Amino acid sequence: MAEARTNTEDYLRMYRQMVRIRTFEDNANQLYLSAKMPGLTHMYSGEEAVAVGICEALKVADKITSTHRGHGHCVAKGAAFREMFCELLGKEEGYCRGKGGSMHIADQSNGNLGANAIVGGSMGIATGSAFTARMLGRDDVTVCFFGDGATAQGLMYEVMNMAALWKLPVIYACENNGYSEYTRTDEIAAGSITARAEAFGIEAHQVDGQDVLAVNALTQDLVARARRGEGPFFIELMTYRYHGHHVGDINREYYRAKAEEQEWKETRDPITRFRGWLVEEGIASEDEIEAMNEEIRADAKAAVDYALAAKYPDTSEVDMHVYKGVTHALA
Amino acid sequence: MAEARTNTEDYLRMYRQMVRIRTFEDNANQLYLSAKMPGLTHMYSGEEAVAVGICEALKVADKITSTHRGHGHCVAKGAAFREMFCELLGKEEGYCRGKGGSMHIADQSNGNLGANAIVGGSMGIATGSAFTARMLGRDDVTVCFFGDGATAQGLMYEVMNMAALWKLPVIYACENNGYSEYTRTDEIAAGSITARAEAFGIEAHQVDGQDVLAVNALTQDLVARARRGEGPFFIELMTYRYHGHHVGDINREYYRAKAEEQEWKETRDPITRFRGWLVEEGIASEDEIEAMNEEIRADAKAAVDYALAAKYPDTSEVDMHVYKGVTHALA
Amino acid sequence: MREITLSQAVNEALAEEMRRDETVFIIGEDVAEAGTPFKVLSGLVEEFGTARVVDTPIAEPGFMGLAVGAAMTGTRPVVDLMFGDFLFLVMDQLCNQAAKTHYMSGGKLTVPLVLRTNLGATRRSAAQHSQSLHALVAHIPGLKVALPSSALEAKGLLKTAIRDDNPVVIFEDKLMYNDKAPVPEGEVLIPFGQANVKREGRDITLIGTSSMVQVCEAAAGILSAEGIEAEVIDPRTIVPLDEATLLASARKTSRVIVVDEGHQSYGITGEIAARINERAFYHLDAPVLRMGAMDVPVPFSPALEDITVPTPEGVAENARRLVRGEMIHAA
Amino acid sequence: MREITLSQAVNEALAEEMRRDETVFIIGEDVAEAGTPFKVLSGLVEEFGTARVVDTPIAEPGFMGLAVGAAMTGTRPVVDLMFGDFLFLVMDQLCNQAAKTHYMSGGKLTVPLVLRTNLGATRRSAAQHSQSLHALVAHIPGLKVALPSSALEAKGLLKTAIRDDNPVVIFEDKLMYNDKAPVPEGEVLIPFGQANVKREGRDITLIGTSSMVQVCEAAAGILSAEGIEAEVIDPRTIVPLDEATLLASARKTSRVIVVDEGHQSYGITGEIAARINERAFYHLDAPVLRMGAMDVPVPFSPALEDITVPTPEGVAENARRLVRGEMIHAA
Ligand SMILES: Cc1ncc(C[n+]2csc(CCOP(=O)(O)OP(=O)(O)O)c2C)c(N)n1
Ligand SMILES: Cc1ncc(C[n+]2csc(CCOP(=O)(O)OP(=O)(O)O)c2C)c(N)n1
Ligand SMILES: [Mg+2]
Ligand SMILES: [Mg+2]
Repeated sequence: MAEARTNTEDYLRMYRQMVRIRTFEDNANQLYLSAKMPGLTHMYSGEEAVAVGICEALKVADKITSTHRGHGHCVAKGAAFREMFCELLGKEEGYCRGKGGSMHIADQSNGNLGANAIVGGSMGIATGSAFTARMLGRDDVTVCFFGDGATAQGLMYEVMNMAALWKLPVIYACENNGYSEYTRTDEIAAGSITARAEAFGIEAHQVDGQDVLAVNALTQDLVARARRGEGPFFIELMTYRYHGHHVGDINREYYRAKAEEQEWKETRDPITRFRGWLVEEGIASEDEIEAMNEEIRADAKAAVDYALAAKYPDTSEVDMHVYKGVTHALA
Repeated sequence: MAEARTNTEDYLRMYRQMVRIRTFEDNANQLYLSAKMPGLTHMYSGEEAVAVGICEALKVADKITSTHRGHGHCVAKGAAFREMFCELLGKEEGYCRGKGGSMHIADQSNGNLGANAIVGGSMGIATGSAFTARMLGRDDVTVCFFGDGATAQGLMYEVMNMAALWKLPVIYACENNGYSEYTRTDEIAAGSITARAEAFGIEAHQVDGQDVLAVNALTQDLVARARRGEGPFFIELMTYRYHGHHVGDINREYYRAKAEEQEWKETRDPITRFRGWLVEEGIASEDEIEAMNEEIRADAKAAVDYALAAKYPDTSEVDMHVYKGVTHALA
Repeated sequence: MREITLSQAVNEALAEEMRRDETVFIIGEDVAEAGTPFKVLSGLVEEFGTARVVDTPIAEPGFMGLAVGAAMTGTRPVVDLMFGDFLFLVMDQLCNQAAKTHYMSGGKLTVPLVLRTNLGATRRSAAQHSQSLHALVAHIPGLKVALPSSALEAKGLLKTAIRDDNPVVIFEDKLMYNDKAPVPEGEVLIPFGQANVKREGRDITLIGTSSMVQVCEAAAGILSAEGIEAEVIDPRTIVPLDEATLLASARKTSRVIVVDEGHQSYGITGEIAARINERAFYHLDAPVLRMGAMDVPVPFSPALEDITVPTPEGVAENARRLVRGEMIHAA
Repeated sequence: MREITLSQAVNEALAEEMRRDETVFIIGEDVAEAGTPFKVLSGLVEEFGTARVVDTPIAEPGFMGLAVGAAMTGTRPVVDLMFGDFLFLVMDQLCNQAAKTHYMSGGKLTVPLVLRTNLGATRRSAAQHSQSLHALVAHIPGLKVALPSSALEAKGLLKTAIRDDNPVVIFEDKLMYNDKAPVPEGEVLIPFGQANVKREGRDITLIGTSSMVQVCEAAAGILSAEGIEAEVIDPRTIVPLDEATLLASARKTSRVIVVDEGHQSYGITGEIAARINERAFYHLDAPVLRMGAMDVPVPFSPALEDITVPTPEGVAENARRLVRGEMIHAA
């Protein structure tokens, strides 16, 4: 942490992005609780250092694939609040014109190939994206986000095998938040998650997912090496989700104790921790940080208001985009 | 090998079973070459010590699942030539009334749950069979045979995870014959096959698959432990197939050299090796062995003749056995 | 008669069958303590324990395969597939293995398993959590397919399915879990292949499946007020299909609409319409009409999603036009 | 005009498109040196190298998923799925991912990939290597489905598929690889959604797909000798379907038989028959008849397998009865 002062901008951007994610989720949660959001959604709060630590090590041209818990990845890779909230509300100006919603939000302009409602469903896609880079001689790297629960899906082993054989520039980023739905990870994952990657000859790391600087430093290194053709890599990021599995998962004491949640929030919150460090190192004052937080809150509120007032897609859109090149599939 | 003399019967049965497999395959090959067998088939010749070493460690009530290269497993688990040849020729008296053929031969009476034409397709079935044993409090063990190529199928990792979590009495037996179809194993398998099992917390062993006693000794031990609830286990058996991938795969020098085939046949043949040992140890004389071989050859010939003359199923059988309890599904 | 929800009906059916037959067990994701996200299985683990209400990792192909092997060896698994959309993940084990084993083994092996899953859109769950995929499995010989339309059917068909010696796929409508219907105390068994005439009528036949039975009944209500008497029929199982009842009604009313929530093209409405056209042709005053879900992936936006599925008004309007003798198409 | 085999036609189409567009690549099992077990791809790896003719491990879900991601990011994969029966393994990646991505992203992402696979029984390959599963994918919006019936279509449709910006599934009949047909030198492109009237006739319309076009033509030959002139139509693509051409013929001849090699129930014959009944009802002198493969798993025994698929004699016999005005069913 000796270089703190030279990277001021980077640090402040990381902080800002983490707060943007938290703020986005708080608003999304409110929208759900006030019955203004259709369907349900999965909150990323608590895991911000993972998405931000990783995405801040990527260029715009680098790709990510995301999950059902995908808002954090989307924000971290550069998406705008307005198009995101519009998407969550099923509005025409959403990133996917309201057709995808929370579980399918994608932002091609920033290299986000999309959230996925099939657990593990994007592992092939991420590997294929890395395949494209290699085949076309591009130097972009792809990061595949997925949860600890997704390590149970066989697809992961199939594509890790190919990625390893062909040295593809892909980084498998396992967000181990200790639970898949209502089940503890040790009840559904035998052995060791990193050893599984290593068995395919893939270099694997475990890192504290609540420490944005640690995540970022590791990722910077691996991304650089992947660009040079030394990939693939695997990272297990130890983290925690603050909310229920989905927004409606309120009474969850049967599977995890309130005290455990409390402890993570109080002692390991990635934002609080990083904020303390920024102040301590003299990178930002408390006032500057509060101002940043306030600005983000205002941004979010404006985006939510905009999205609430925005219009739904016209019903004629229903059979558009079924096929590229066919305006109305059912015409 | 000190106990050689005390296990004479076991040794002779192992030898006999290996020769029965080789003889079965030679006849099947001839049937194919003389256009008397419908479809095509995959020869087990060269790998006899694997099936026999393992199945001789099993009881009738123990289960196996088999593969597209399944004749060896079927014979080793106790099947009769006549019903097997009838099945290969699509005759009514076949194990499956001619409906399955070479790739689906099953012999429920001896605990063979069947060959499978989907590579890796039986891994779930084997694991489920072990699940039944545990749930119903039976002490049988299930062995899942599959090839090195099948280790690329994600299903394997999904079921190994469950078998490990639930300590199921299943043994995954990977017949590594160095090739999947026309491709060398190292081109399609990254890292280490045994390490993959170990990463799930499964004890894994590698063994010389051409040494029937080594295979048998290891399996005896693992089966006993699996019966006591110490499973699952994984074995990688290093072996070789003498013929092409399937009977029509004749010109195969583009993927493997004749010299390599020659070397395995001349220096590592499981039958020749074991025969030499039997004679050396004084367990059987050359004459006794020749007599045994001759008897098996005669058995096989009689079974082939019988099967060639046997009748096809009546066409009215075509819609029988679609549903249990419905005599004719299309009536 | 007492009224219970569809969810309770399923729960009762499982509890009763598990009490009656100790080889019956439940397997799937979060089926035990959590009782599934839909809470349909609440309380079962308390009565039957985790040995018979088995939580799995997120490995649908794996636990489906495991269930096939378990069923082949003496148990009766009831597989819980959280969303019907995940059928795509288990198709190999379901269609290549479970469906064909009895036939391929010439009747020697059986696979008595039940796959419980769901269908239905309009929950704002977007394209990967809203599909109605029963047509896919109905196309595969060896599987039976049930579509309960109320709590009564949910109980009676599920109990029949569990006792059936063949693989049965049963689709519950996830929007109906809280719908109540009269269900008698005591044994409720509904035989497969017997359609239910929900309402008699002389002018037109409305054939509906699953939740579309309600839609047809509502349409019949609308029509009745206008003097048009619609007969409403629920096939209850589409494999086997009770053709006789459907044909008898078609011959009586001379006009038929088939309503289903699967995509219309290459779905089940085509099959049912084709059979009626084929076998009641000379009795029909108009072509059999079909109303399925729109041939588009299910959109997230409420503004779009609601127009993709048949509604009572839509059915009534088509019925009116048929009865008035308007040719719907320029035929 | 020169005649080439269907196998050569596929090979030429791929070579031409790979020369034209360097983002096109082939991926699958044993596609490179081996050129697939059917030898359809022989020579391609020599011209295009292993970077564009990519041998994979036996991991169908994995390489299908990889292809989806590759297609989303700038390449045009042609996936080789060795047997159509393995579709069950790739359904999730094909139907939940590839088919829906364009729609879910509101038109922003595209998945221009081709899945080449096969169909067809009577090769004595038994139930897991003989299926014709095109109905399953035809039911999923977002996919296009082509069924070439000769070398000409195999070339022209494949080239069109590769240039299409959507996922296309193309089924070759594995029994037709050595069948020759005239194929002009130079560019051959056959647009999707244009049926081909193979033979004109006034008395009855025979609609056949894939190899069943030959069966219909042979039936037409038989009928012609008896004075019955059959019109034979090949839809060439079932999604999109050229309804106009089918309806025009139905209205002209007033009698229709639809012949297909998929299982009859809940397959494609139902859809096509239903559409014709619906839209040509008042022109029909008899119900549209359907002839699919028997609703049984494909049996191995030659004595059984041959009776499961439609034959020219069977088609001719049904045609005769329709023309004679015999009601086939007691309608
Ligand atoms: C194939 C599939 N199976 C099951 C589900 C239901 N489901 C959604 S999220 C989830 C848990 C995922 O756990 P994990 O991968 O650890 O991610 P987390 O939710 O903890 O971020 C499950 C089971 C699904 N969406 N897809
Ligand atoms: C799912 C699936 N993919 C591909 C095939 C075609 N196929 C049959 S055998 C085989 C090779 C299997 O290799 P391995 O598992 O090593 O077994 P071996 O043939 O060497 O005994 C392949 C690719 C298949 N039958 N099933
Ligand atoms: Mg998790
Ligand atoms: Mg092998």
